[in-house]
Amino acid sequence: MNFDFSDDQKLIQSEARKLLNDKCPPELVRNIMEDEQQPYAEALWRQIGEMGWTATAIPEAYDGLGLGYLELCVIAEELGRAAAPVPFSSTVYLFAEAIKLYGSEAQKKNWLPRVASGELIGCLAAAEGFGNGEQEVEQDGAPPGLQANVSSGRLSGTKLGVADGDVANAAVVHAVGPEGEGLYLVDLAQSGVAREAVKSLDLARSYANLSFESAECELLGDAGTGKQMLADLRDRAAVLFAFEQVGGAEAALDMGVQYTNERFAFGRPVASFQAIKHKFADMFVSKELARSNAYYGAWALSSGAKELPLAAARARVSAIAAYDECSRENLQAHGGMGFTWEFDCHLHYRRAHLLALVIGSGYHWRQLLATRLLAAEI
Amino acid sequence: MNFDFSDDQKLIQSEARKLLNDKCPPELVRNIMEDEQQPYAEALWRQIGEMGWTATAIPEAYDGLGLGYLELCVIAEELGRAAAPVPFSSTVYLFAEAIKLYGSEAQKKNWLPRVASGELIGCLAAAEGFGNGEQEVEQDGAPPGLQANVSSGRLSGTKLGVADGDVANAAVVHAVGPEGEGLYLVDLAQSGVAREAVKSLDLARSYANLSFESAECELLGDAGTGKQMLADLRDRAAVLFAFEQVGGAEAALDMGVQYTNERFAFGRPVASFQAIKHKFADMFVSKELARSNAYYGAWALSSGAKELPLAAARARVSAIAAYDECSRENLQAHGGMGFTWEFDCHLHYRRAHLLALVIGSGYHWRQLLATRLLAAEI
Amino acid sequence: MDFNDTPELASFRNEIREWLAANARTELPEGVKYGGEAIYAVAKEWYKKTAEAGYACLDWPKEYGGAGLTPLHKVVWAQEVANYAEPDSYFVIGIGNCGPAVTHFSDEKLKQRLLPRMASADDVWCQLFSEPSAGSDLAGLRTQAVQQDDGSWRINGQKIWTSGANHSDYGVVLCRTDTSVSKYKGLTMFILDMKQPGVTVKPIKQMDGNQHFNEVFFSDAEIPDAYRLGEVNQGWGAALLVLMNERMAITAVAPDGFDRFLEFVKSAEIAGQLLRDDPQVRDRLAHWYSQHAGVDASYMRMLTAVSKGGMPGAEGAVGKLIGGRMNQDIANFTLSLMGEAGAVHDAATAMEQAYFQDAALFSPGIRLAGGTDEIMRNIIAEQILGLPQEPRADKGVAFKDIPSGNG
Amino acid sequence: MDFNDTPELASFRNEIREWLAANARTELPEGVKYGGEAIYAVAKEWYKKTAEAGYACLDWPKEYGGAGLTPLHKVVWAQEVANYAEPDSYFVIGIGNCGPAVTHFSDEKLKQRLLPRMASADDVWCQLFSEPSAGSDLAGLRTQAVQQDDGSWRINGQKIWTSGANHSDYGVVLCRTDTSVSKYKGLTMFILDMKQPGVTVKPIKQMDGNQHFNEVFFSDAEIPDAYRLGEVNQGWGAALLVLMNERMAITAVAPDGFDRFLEFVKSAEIAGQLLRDDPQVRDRLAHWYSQHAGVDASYMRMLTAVSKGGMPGAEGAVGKLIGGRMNQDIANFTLSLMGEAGAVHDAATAMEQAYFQDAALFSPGIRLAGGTDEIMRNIIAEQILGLPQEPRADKGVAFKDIPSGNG
Repeated sequence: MNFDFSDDQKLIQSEARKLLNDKCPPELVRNIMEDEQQPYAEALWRQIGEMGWTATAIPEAYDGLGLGYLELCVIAEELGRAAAPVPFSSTVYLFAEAIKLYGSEAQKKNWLPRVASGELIGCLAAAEGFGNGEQEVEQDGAPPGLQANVSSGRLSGTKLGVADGDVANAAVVHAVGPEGEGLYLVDLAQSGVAREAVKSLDLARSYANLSFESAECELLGDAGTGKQMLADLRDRAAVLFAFEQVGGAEAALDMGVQYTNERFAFGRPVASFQAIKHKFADMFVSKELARSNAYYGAWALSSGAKELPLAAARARVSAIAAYDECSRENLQAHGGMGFTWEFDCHLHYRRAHLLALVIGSGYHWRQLLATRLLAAEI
Repeated sequence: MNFDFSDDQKLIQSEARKLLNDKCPPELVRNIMEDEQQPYAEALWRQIGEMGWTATAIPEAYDGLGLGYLELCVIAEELGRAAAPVPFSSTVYLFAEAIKLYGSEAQKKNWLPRVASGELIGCLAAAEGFGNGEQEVEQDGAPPGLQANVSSGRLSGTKLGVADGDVANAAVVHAVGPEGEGLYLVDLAQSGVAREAVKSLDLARSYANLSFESAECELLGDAGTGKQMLADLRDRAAVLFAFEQVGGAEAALDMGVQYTNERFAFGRPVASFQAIKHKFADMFVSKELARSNAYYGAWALSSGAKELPLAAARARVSAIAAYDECSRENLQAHGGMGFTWEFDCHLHYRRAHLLALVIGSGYHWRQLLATRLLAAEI
Repeated sequence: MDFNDTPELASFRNEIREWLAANARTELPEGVKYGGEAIYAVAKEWYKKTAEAGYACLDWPKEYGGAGLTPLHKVVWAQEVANYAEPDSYFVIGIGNCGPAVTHFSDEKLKQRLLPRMASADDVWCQLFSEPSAGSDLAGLRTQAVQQDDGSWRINGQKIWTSGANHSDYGVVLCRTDTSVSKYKGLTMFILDMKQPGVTVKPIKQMDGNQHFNEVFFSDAEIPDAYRLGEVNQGWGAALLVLMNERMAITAVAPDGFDRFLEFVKSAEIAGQLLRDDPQVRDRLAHWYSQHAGVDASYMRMLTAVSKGGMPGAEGAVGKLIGGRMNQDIANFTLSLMGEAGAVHDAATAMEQAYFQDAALFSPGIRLAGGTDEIMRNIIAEQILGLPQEPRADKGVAFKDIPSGNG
Repeated sequence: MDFNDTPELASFRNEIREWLAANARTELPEGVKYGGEAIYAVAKEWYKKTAEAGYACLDWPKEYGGAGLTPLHKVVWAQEVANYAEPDSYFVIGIGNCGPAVTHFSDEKLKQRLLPRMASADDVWCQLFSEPSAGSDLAGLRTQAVQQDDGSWRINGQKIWTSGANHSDYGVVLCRTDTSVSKYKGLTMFILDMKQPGVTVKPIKQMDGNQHFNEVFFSDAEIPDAYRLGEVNQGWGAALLVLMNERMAITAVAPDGFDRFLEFVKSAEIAGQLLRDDPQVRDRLAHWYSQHAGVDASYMRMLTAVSKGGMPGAEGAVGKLIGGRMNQDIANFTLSLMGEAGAVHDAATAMEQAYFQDAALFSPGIRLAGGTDEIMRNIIAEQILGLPQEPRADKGVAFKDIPSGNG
């Protein structure tokens, strides 16, 4: 048994951390938040492309590095730690994964090299309204149903709150086609696509509502299996997001520990008060459980284990809880200053909120986890 | 506005407290717990009868004191504080109330004077299985349904976990009669009644399973309205139980404060550690909210306000939470000694568990509270 | 036990009902909203109007601009005015906190000059206590006041978290006047003219983008000795008096977000499902309601005690502690119901004009402003339950020698 | 990252699988159950059998009754033996805690005499640390050891919470040997013969009616100086070594009650409704599972670190903290599902033979035994996160002068 990352993977991680420390300080994140003209950090994103991070898990045949998911996990953790304002997750965990998993050879050849090189931003457009989508357990009666639809190779419909939808070059869109639910590849640079940038809870991450009117699109994967493909895609992304969340949670905890060690009240470090110490202990516990569950998810993802759906749900539920607690209570431990724009606490508080909702909330994933656990042979 | 008890009521309370301090020390409770032959504290129960506590809210016409519910509330608080091992709640809040509310003149004349004098123990037999009974919101499909039934004035069926069922002289039983669900008065001293004493979570409170086989019974109130009568009865009892719970919660908090003030660790009182202080602060908050909600329930009960159902549910939800937290964390604050039989922490921990289940659990009452709140014009 | 007014209060209630019906608006003028800039002028007008009608500062003596009534009249007023949209508590910090300080510590002349103008909001007041290095440990403040030969004081230093400083004419300021004695013993409280050259106000940008608070910098600001509130070096006792008034104010107003949540649950539908039918939503609703209603009822118990001549205790900390966390938890819970698209923080797209997204970002402030959760628990533990203080590293140490982490 | 055994461990796993299949029972003999009295003899037999087969104390050297293998072999053993009903960890405290103390501090002769008999459970050992006035503050213990002219020691005082004291032949006891120095500096650790006249064992009745622990009283009990473990007054360091082993044991075993809850949810029906269909039950199930599984996976991370030569850290506190509270919360939640009749604590009437009622009453002990929740948080805060200690009232003070509340 070897339930840890390898030395090579740890090296990738420490280099990623060094780069982000240097190129993605909190000031950069705050700049992006303040500047409506800059939906993401372009220079950093270019650098990330140059470093080959977007190429990590793309096979060499498509100009990728041909490394595995474990390498992607450690990079995700560092992006989360830095609360990096880049369209990495949309492009790599969702868009590229969809094509890797379901794309035809031609589609892979067309899209993956551009992701690998960092020149392309992709996104996944699924939600059309509020709520967490349908449960795996079938509901009685008809589900609200998907409105976006494809006929004669043309997509029409509206998608709400698409991460990086305003800056992406292409999208994978969940829509109903002639043979049922499917995933469709859409080049967003066409007249049938309208996008409206919308503010998100995390101003350092860019969101948009997308409207399609007879937009050109091509089917991805098997027609009629869109629902299952989307679920599988989200499971895989859940593990990668969990690493971002663990990185963010740890950053928030570290920030709180450092600040309260240095700040004095009543003649002693704030960190020496038991109320603060025990708060940090609880944050540590939550973060540590999330980390261990994320590792288990990484194992399942990288080894193609049949446990992946259960492992992914458990990693996600745990990661949401940890980042929520750590970002919230780090802010609290900072006292009034934690509530200011100028301090960094809110960068993680906002990111935690965003990541708690992307690919579905804890409310939804806990039900999903229960379903999977109750079905599992354990 | 005068949202407090009157001086007269406070006098009744302080006298009750004095008597119980004297006659119902923790040793008495522990004795009852240890002695299977003593299901309740007989001498104390006799004294309670002599003091007229069981007569408090019974009209003078039936040999009661003709006082109101507020007087009963303050007595309930003290019984709760002392974790008194007596069949007071079953007899007074449930049995006598049922007869007061629904009994014919003859039934009142027959039963109430015996409650007032303390010579009679009564109980309410409702549950037949596990769960919290039916919701106010009708479920789809047929509810599990009541099995106990009455035909030709004879009751047959089984009731589970009846508080004081082994020592009661008479019971109010929820059963299906020829005209639908009803409440029935049953003299338990007859051959058609079999009782089996069962251990309860709180060994100082006596429980039994009751079986009826063609037992004589008489209808109480209107035939066919049993479900509503039972709900109303439980609402009223919820307020009185809430006072017991608040009294118990406060006793647990006081116990913890005193013990940790006196016990030293690391050269200073345990009560001076912030982890302990903040624990007690949270217990206080919980207890104080429960007290205020119980007061509101007392107002609604005593004034016959239409707000009673909402007020009762809010008092019960709050009281369950407070007694749970206070009894649990008092025990925790005592450290290892809190886990011993010899210390008093478990007396309240057990009682808190019992009172959290009697007349339905928090799980149930929170749904009920939501239903009522959503229906209310506030 | 009843909820009836006394005859006196009942007649007062009738009187003000009539007056409010004739004078108060149920909607704010177009473009004016809470938290915005425009409301300041509206509030000034409203205070003026109430003062002219004799309804300003109901429990202050008439000679100082009040109505000479009781705290219970204030409660009745608050209940009735809540039916209207007027910004009736806009200047509550100045009037509620600075007012008592001036009343208690100033001479008659000053009281007559300052208080009526405060009551009518002709003068706006702010409270200058907190400092960057003195938050929870308020008595650790460092702003220095040094007495000059002519008896006047010269102030240097910085305050923070001052509400309304940008609009204020006067402030009540707590300064250090002696660093050679222990920290509680070297403080003095003053009235400060905010409109003088040595006072600079700088708004603080909050994490939610709003700006409700300010930093205030003093550079040789001047205070005549007549503006001193209480004795030199006795400022801590004076400050406690002010804070006690703040605490009483807190009880009534600690925002918990419950009403908005209830409204949402009553009406909202997500993905075709009514929230009111969701057992998890119902369970949370009941839990929060029992807390919300408990705080309400606790407030009624406190008012009853006050009406019988009692003093409000530290119980206000309960509502503050419960409300802050409830607000945050409600925001998080509702967002999780909204799912993926709940991340959109855009009034046009988001449910409820993004109220719950806003709440997620402002609620952390509620747990911090006016004393953190942790300080509330300390207050409850020490002042109500009488638990011992922790060993104090700063006890009996001259202020200048207290470890501050700055070497 | 993989879960595969190394070739060596894989072959060991095959070997013991075979042996266990032939030697271990899947059910305990009639009338024997965990927590009962009869299991003691069964455990002694089982230990004897494993010792004879060479599987006792796998990571101890062969000359002391072990198998000379690694901690990972122990893990494999634990995984495999978990498929059987044998009481394989019955003497874990003696072997896990006292064993290392004897190994580390005794001379060769004593080790050879004592350890093999410990490994085979011919001798049973207990650990005598806690005292009535020294729980969380363990170093505050008062049991006195006074050296006699012949070099032997005489012990007076009282220990508490000693598991297995009634069955024990030996104990490792921590005593105060100097009250004039600070509390950590005046302690000494010894081996104690439990079967001597000056030692009295009295069982403690727990709140749940069971008796798993004892009080042990010393009245002029005697200890030869050869039984001293480590130097005089160096007992605190020795005790920390023992406690570190306890901590490692804790990680693996902290009972959280989850598996039983899962089983219950999978199968139970209440009032005609399957629990597995209840959204609130499902939500709780997922929450607890994510914690339970997180502790499991953390344990695997720790084993990986150990297999690479690392030492287990304070991380075991995580599992302890999570497990105790989960156990209690699960009990309360399940009871609330059962409603009114859930109050019946009677195996014949209650659901699941009253397991959850039992759990409600034993779970408080889990949050206390082996260090309270609060101590676990202190350990995490100080030992893992490196946060500063609180000001210490007892620091540098001679033990006899430390405030104890006894005047």
